[in-house]
Amino acid sequence: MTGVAIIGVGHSVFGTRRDVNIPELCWESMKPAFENANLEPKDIEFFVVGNLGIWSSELAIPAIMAEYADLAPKGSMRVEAACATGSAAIRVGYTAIKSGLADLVLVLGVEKMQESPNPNVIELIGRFGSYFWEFENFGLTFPGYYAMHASAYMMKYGATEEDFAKVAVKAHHYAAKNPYAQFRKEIDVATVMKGPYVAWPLKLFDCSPITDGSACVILASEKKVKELGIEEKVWILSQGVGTGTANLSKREDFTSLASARYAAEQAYKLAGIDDPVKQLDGANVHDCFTAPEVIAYEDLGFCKRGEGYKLAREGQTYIGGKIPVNVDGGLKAKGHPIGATGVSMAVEAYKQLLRKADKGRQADIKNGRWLAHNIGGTGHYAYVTIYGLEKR
Amino acid sequence: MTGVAIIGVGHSVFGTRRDVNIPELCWESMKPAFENANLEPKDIEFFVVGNLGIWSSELAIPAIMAEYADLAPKGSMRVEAACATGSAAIRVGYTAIKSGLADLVLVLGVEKMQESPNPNVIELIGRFGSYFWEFENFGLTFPGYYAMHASAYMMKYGATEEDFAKVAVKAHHYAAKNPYAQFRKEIDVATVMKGPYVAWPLKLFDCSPITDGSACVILASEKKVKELGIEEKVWILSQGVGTGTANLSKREDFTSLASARYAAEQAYKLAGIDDPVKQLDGANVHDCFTAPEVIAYEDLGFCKRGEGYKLAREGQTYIGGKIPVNVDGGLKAKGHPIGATGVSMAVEAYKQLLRKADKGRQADIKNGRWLAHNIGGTGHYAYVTIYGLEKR
Amino acid sequence: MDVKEAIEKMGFPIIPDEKSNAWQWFDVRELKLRYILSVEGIKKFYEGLKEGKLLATKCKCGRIFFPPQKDCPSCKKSEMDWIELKKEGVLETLTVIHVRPTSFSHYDPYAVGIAKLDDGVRILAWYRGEPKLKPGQRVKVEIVKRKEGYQTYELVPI
Amino acid sequence: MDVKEAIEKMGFPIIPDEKSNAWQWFDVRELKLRYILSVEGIKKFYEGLKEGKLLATKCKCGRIFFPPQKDCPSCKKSEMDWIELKKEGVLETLTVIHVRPTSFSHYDPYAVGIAKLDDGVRILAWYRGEPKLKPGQRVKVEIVKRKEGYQTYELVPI
Ligand SMILES: [Zn+2]
Ligand SMILES: [Zn+2]
Repeated sequence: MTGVAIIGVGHSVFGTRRDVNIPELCWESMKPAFENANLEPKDIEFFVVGNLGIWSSELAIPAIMAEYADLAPKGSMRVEAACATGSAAIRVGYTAIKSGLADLVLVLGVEKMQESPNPNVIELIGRFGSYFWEFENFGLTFPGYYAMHASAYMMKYGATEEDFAKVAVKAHHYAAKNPYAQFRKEIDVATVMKGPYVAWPLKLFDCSPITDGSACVILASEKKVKELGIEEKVWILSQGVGTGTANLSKREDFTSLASARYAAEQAYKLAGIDDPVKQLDGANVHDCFTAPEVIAYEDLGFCKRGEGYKLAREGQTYIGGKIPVNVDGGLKAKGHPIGATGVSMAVEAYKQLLRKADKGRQADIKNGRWLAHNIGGTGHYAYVTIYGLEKR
Repeated sequence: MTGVAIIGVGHSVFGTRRDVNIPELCWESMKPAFENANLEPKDIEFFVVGNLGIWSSELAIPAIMAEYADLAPKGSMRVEAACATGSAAIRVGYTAIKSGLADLVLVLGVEKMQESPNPNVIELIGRFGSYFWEFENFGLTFPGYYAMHASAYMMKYGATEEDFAKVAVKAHHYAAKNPYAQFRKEIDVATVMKGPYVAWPLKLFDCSPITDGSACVILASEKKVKELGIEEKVWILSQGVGTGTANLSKREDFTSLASARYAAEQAYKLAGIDDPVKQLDGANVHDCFTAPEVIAYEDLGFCKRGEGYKLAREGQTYIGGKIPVNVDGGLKAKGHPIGATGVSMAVEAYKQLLRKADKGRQADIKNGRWLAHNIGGTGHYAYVTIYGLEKR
Repeated sequence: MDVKEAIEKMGFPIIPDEKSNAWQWFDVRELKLRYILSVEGIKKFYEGLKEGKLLATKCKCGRIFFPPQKDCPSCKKSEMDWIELKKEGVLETLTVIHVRPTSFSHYDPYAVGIAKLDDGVRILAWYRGEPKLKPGQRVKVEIVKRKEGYQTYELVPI
Repeated sequence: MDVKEAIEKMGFPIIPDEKSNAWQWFDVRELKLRYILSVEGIKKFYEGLKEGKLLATKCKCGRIFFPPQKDCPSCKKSEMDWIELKKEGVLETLTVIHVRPTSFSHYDPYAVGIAKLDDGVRILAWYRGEPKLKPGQRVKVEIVKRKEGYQTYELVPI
């Protein structure tokens, strides 16, 4: 099977984007991806759009962009896996090339969440577990699902709200250095602790925001990489994927996500990684809230079960620590435009590995491997992707 | 690259299914697919769900089914390409295997459209072109988009409403023999002609209904087919895929779908077909309305441009004619549960090629090849898939 | 039977289906969707409409866009001029929407068509006139107000 | 400024954004979603609730399902018995929803928890009591009516 490389990337500014409509927001990341890869729209053989929608007007974004960006008549589809939508889109692009059906694929992730008022968005995300048994009957919200993990974790291991707050502080620290981030301002633990509860024990600054944004990567086969003479590229070394039950009540445990552990195990095995902290240069993990970042450390084997909060407490996931995590600001402070998030993680892997990250947030690249952990719902979907400078 | 075979199929009864909820409706087609393939849920390595949703409550159907049908923790995603959603799901399953990432994949297509009242469904489907420039501003409905093709076609070639009516008569003729169909009753041309206009020139009986239903196929790699000793199977020989502009006003012509011609060209090339009428034993084409079935004859090369209506007029697409089309009742009379339709076409290809179709609707199988033409929106997405008894 | 009655009678928001008698749970959580779309990039289109002009964008590379778009995928620039379209052309297709979406139910059946304007671009618009389609039918574009109370445009046979 | 005012002032349903001044088109087509869900397969669950019983399905193969489901993926049969669950267990997790969805805005902040019942199945339900989580906290399941006016169930510390 052919290797698959990212040969071009683009990223829109994340935030409240009242200045652009959906195709304009998409083009903002597509244009630099084309330029970066030195390609024209007509060169693309297949494209896939990660978008959750519902809160936004246009349902057929692949067709919208086929028209707006001259991609017609090339084939396309939309994919969705809740907040892991972007990584699912990457999977479709990755397999399209690996299967030999295409040599050049464009993967676009986009969300314009602010086409609906905030209360509607809050309502809609809350419907992403079991609609009937959790939302309709018991009013669960998306922060609520993760809050139940945060509280169970605190009870079991003795972590504190301050430990989670430190994750938010780190996110803002790096977002302040990322020109594409939604919140470009440092905060401290006291600010997080003073925030009002959204879903106890999670407070306002524990939560990722409602974000408009897009991100784009262009994928190429080995053959195409050679043919085009591409020098700057990052390979997709492996991807693991898992699914969790819809009802949280059908799970054994609320201090870890079984689907994420399963996805990580596959991704590591396929990429030949047995000691992630030693073999990776850094990671993006799914910090839609602070607590799940801590749980991700454990699910990914960056530390033992029950010790993730210590990494946060000790600042071990800053650059220079045990392993840098979310040094782009993470979902928490870079922003979390659902469909774009997984693709944004791929863009970050590309930048970090090629040492193109902004000043103050470039990790030390020794192993040439970066990990992206992208979760949909509360472990309803889990995608773990490993990117590398050298094809395995 | 490995060949990919359908080794198990299942199909729910299509229609108004107030007796089941979403997971129960899914299980109705999954259970026979498992039994047919002699597999257990735990054998599946990856699964993909084709579902459009919006009109139905549960947003995370892959997670719902991961729980209900014991598929967790295996990876999954949802895909969508409007009414071609089912074929997009098949593409994801097909490439998952062809890329070597999985050997056994389950593809489920499902829609529970009747979880919303009909006016809402009509409204939502109308939003599947350009929301802003077509729906919001000019109130276009889904029948309206195709009606503009029907009227342009009639003007250009002299086809009549009676010609289109004959397509509906054929659909009902075969649906009457299909125990899974929504409308199991024959009708005549007079009945169609007497129906009220939905969108001129299309009348009530020119339109596919609002349907609840699911369909499921289990795909396997060549290796797995051998390992399991599967005798009854159908291979995916090729798939072509195209995208059209969102706005109809950006197209050159309203008597044909450019995306469908593009998809057909690819599919034929990859399957080595240059004379479809001679090399195929039959086809399922996307007759969401009667007129597009006639246009499909032309886009697929079953006749010259401008002559499709003659095939309908002369009954050449009945069994025994030039090429049998939609002998399961088609979307028109079997029903059109959006996400399930493309998968239902795959089930039909499996049944026809293995001579398992119901009495009175089994086509003559000489070439061992069957085609499925599945369109999303009004040519916004086009998927053409060719199935065969012999691996190419 | 409405949901309140159902709760009184059945104890739950459950109503048996009229035909099949199967129990149906009537959702007690309603969601109202109404989107907020940015038109910042095509402001001039609306300013033009108010003055009775139909405007399109034209890229420095010569490409014309209608509906207007802000970015040009041909040359990847986003510096558009606004040009006025000639409001005449040939009707290419037509339909009459009889079954209306809920949000258009305040209209009688209405006609919509697509014309190719003499500038070469196509336009989808309301159609006013006898709903008959014949080859080469010339139409003009009229900027009018309809029930919504703001400017929109219609194709009218000449 | 509401949409009507906008049409009067701007000529269109366009309102400039307060912060950025970017023009926003306020959708004039509203969509109201409220679903109709079949509960035909789990009728007995509601009949049980009315009598104060918490029912689960149990397959002939021995597997118990809560929330109740009609089909068993283990043996692929769909012939379930209904069994009554013991209404006591251990609280495993808890949250208090402060920021509520619109359709729950008529509630004060409310607590929701998950308990593992002594029968071995877990249940997600409203939580009534002091919102504090401690290891091994025993709870009972109480079937009650809340604002919606129909039976639902709460976890209550013992
Ligand atoms: Zn240009
Ligand atoms: Zn069983």
